[in-house]
Amino acid sequence: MSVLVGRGTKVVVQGITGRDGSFHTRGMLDYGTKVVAGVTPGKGGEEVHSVPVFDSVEEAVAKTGANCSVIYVPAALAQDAIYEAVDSGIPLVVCISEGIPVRDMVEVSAYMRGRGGRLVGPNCPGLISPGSCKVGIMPGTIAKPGKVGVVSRSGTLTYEVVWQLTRAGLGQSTCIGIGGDPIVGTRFADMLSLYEEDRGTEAIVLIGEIGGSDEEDAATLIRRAITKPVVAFIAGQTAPPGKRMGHAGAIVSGGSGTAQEKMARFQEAGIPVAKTPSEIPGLIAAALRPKRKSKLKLVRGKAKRSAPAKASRRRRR
Amino acid sequence: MSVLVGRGTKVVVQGITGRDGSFHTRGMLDYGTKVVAGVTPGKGGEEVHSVPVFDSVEEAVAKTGANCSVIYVPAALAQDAIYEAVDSGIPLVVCISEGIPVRDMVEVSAYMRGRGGRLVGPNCPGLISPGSCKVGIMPGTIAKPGKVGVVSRSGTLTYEVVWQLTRAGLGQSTCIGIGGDPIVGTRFADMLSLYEEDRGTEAIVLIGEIGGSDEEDAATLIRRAITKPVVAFIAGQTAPPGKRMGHAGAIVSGGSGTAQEKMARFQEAGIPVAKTPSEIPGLIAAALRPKRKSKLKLVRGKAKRSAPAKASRRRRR
Amino acid sequence: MNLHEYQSKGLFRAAGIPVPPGEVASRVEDALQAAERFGYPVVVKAQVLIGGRGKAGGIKVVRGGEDLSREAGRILGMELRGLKVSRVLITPSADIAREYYAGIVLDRRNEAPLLMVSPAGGIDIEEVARATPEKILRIPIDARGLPTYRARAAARFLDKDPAVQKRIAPILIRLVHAYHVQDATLAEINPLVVTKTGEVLALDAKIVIDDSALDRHPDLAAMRDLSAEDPGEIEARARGLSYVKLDGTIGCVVNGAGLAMATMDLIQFHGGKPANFLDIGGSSNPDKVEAAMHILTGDSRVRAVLFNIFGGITRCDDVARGLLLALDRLKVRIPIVIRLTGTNEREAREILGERGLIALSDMDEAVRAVIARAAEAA
Amino acid sequence: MNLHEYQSKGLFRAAGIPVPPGEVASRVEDALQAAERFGYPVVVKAQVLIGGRGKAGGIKVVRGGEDLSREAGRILGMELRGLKVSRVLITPSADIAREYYAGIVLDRRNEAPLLMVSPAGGIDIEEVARATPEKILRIPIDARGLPTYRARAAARFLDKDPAVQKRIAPILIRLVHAYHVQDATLAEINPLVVTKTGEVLALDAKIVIDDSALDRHPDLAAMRDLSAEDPGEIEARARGLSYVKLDGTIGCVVNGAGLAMATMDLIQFHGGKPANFLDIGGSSNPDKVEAAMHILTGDSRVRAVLFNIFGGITRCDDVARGLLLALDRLKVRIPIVIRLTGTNEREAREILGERGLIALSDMDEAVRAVIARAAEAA
Repeated sequence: MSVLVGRGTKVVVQGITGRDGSFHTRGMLDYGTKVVAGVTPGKGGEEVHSVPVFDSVEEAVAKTGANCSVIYVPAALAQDAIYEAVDSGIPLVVCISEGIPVRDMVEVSAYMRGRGGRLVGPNCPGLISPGSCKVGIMPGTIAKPGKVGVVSRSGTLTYEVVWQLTRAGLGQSTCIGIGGDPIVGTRFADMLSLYEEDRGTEAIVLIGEIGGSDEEDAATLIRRAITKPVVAFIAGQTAPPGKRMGHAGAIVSGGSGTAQEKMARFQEAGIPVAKTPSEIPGLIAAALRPKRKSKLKLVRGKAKRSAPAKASRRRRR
Repeated sequence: MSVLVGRGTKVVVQGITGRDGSFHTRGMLDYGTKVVAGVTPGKGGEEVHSVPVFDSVEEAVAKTGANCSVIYVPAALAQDAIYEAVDSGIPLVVCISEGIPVRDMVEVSAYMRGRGGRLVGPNCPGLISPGSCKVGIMPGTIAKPGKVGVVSRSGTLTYEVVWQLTRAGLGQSTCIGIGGDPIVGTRFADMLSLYEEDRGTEAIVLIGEIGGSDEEDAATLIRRAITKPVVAFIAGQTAPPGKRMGHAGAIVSGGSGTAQEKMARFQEAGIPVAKTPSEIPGLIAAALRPKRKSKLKLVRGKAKRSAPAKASRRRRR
Repeated sequence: MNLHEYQSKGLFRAAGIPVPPGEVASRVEDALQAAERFGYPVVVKAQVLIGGRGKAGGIKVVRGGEDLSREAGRILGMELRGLKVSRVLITPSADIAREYYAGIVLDRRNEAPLLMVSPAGGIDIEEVARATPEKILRIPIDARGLPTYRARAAARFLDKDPAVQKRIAPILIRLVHAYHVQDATLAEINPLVVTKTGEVLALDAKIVIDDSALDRHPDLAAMRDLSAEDPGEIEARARGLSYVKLDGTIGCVVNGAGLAMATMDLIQFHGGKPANFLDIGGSSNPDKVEAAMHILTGDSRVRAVLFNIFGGITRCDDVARGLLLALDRLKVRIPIVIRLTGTNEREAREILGERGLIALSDMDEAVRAVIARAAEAA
Repeated sequence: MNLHEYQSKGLFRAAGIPVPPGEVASRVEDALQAAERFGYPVVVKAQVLIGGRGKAGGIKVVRGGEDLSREAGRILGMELRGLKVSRVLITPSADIAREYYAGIVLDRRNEAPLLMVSPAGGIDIEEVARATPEKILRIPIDARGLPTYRARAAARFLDKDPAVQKRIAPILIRLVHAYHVQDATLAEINPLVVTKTGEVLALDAKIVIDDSALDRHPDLAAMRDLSAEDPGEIEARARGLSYVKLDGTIGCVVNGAGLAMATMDLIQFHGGKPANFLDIGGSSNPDKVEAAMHILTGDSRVRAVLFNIFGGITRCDDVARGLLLALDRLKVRIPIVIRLTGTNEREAREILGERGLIALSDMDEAVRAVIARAAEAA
């Protein structure tokens, strides 16, 4: 089981004829993802790795039934590519492109509000439901099917954690990198709710970092509405204030968005916080131990997402 | 009975200290309208005709519970005044101001879409529910309480028709001028639906004019979903193409929006079209004659707003 | 407010839309000098605010100086649908390969601008809409303007050549942007041409500016060409009246646009012909009434005048006073029929009565009366 | 990208926001001339990209030429938190009656800009937020910009005088507009002052431009002041690396920002001190690895370097090649610990093995090893 992408996902690649688009199309096809179409304006009629290329997303959707778009276009063209995907009725749009101006994303956010369609990213590695579908640039080899949902703001750190989970025998339902920009389409809270609903997910790893308040919002949500065990890790404890740490969104400004603050919020919510990435598999394994599992099932059977469930959940920890 | 405004309406006047705002506040108060507040930035604390003046709509709403705003500010400030009223949660905003740039209204329209709140106007005389409440600039003396709903794109032509109805003993539930601009907040179709729902309205007078396609849309709606009798009149049969006839919206452009076309659409929908304003009271009286009325009640009792109702209605004509 | 072709092209040029070079001339000598700078052949185009100038003989391609002198001389001074041509645009003749249409109008139903493009260029878009509606692509414009991907789709709809598409798409984006920032209600390129060398050019241009927005565009307001308008309409605007001249014999002075239209219609219904639309507006300033009478008495076709006043905000007595003022100041030799009702009706009747004038109260009766008086006066 | 006060004021002035006159000087003579043009007293303000310049002695009011020579001489050349002051702004001293705060930040939670105003001006807004949050009015900015009515509400929140409110409101509207069109992520006026004559002025100004948007603002990109940055960070940007200098002893070369942060944290967790944040990015260009080594070996505090590479898109063999290239070209005298795993890990180990280098595969193990090596090297 998985969330957002799976066997039914049919992918259209925006910017398929570009260097990155073409390379990762190969990677997605090799993994078994159904890449049904590509789009590069002016190159309609061509093929990339036997995938037909169209001039527009609208045409690609009409001809192939694509229901997920992944965007590899240069940052300056990314806003338009997102608009095109959303306007064409694509329900899941994954934007890999990095370096999109904040203003462009403020505009996209305002435009998408109240409209259908979910955006993942930008500046993200995409997502993978091990064994069935990968959309984006994650290396497929590190993941294996299982019951842990992984959500993260970074790329390689996610790979590191997923790889450690896999080596510890802890497979994943879905792993998603939501992106390192200040404004991203899908946030921690969105993914937590999806994992909570997903019958194939039994525990969740949340990998946050400095900057913004998305981790704090996640902690609040977990306390209120998430019954499945969550393990958190926050990167950037040693980051100096006022400096952008690679990701546009990874910056402690005005004393807020520190790793310490985020870790404290998780701990207050009763969520174990890993001190190093290598601690994560152990904490997840503990959370999934049979004894606890039976309790968890009992709780869920009684009153899912309600106040009693919350209370029991606190007792559990 | 009435629609939109009535005894529960509490009015805040935006631009109350201006010449028009002050004059028509007097008129509304004389008619018995509950004018509870006025707004003129920088004049908070003053009074106009004993009505307290506030610096902002937000403050006026907080202090007086106003639930309807009427706007008399100059055209250049009208967009902002509408935004202020809508953002302050006022459910009914009536904009009298004339000469608002089209672009300003395109922006207002996009902003209000999906948000709560109804705009009437701009460039309109407002509305009156005879005997209980008048909002805007209509002369109260011409109307009397009754069962005819009047909706019109013009001002004095509305007065003329209302006056003739009144003289013919046909009182009104509510009379509204929706405004003569190309873009107005409330259209014929909106008012037809409101009158259809209103138990106090038994027949409807629709006064259209050249330009746009609002009358055509109204004809389509009447055919589909309005069971109460409607009498239409269209002004501008002698208007030359390409010339703006006073109202910014009253223009035949590209051969579309002619009075002839609109009249034909109403006739095709089985709706009597008055050839002169003075014919209207007679047509309404005929529509309200007891024999027809009983039939109408029967129809409504059976299946309101459904296909059978539509069929019966056609038979009726 | 309609802009001339040369004015519209100037705005397009400033917006980054490619237009051919051109010079405006109001004398044949200037036209000749311009043509020599460009090199022949050139096109001479009458600058008047009507459509279909070509069919009416207002546009000519000329191949040399003699040719130009003759045609420029003919066009300068000709009348096109009642409008005198006082200026021509001289512009190099283009080597046209294909002609398209691109235009933006206000879509009142959707309360937003609408971009329309068609490969059937150079002809009236309304004709295309009637005859071959599948040849028009309609793109609604929202707050984002025209997204690039939509501009590309429109360009593909127009031309098969990817190189040409790449030139068309930014033109459409700029057209939409210009429409927005200039507060236009119409912005049209017809034809948008592809030359034999693959260049894309706006060969003709038409912009209509929202009158209500002119206050925030003093540069555009200054472009108004009074010579292209009826003197009565110019005076009306200056005096704050809404006036449209027609070709009938019965002048009307009415308060309110809807009532004014209904009055015109009623005149026709009863067998007369209205000479104008005239709305004195909601206020009852006596000066406006006088201005209205001045305009109507300046129209030699007017045989009789009907006042139709429904007093609401307008006070009938103020209108009566304005009428008397007009009668005192102007030499009015045509009969006047007055219909008054509503606010201060009684006072108005008293004021008029002192001068022997009688006011009717029924609209139909008044219309029949003015038609009779006009017939007598003819 | 942070702009200097004088640059920010220039943008505000262009946006119609009133700022006091000012001149930038990098020599005492120029400062003197500027001061004489303005007339004393003037303020000498160090132009460095840090907050709290006043407390640090970087801002002085001077009443005459001697005073100015001494203070300008002292400030020019001083170091403020490690940054050398190479320019001062000379500006007339204002007669301040009241001081306010107005600033716009990106509100990440609401995914939109947020305008904050406070009557507690001249002090750090974060301090105000902590101590007296009721003294801050927050106004979310949507696609409309700042509606006039909201600007007025903000102005009323700041000042009781209606005449002053009328001056403040348009400043706020222009501030919001400037923030938008300049692709800012911060735009701050602190203090916004009311002078004793009722004038309203932006006495200090701070703008941060979105780095990702600099491509579409060449004018702003050109404002970058390299003298105000660390040479390593300048080189890193030029070579497409993401680098932040810290004050520890263990250099890190990592692929990916999250992993790079986690690596730093792990160094600290195991008792070491990271010397930097360095992300070589997703590509595995050997040149980038060489550039990274060049930067790290240029930092004299670095005692050992840790490579932490998780091969995904990045190929481990490419990184290995880049490292060998760096060792060949640069004189590297410090120990290097390598951790590699993922794509082409085996090839990488072979390449490194040929040169006698061993790569670890566990992150914790590698971190402990590099800390030990750094301790030996110290």
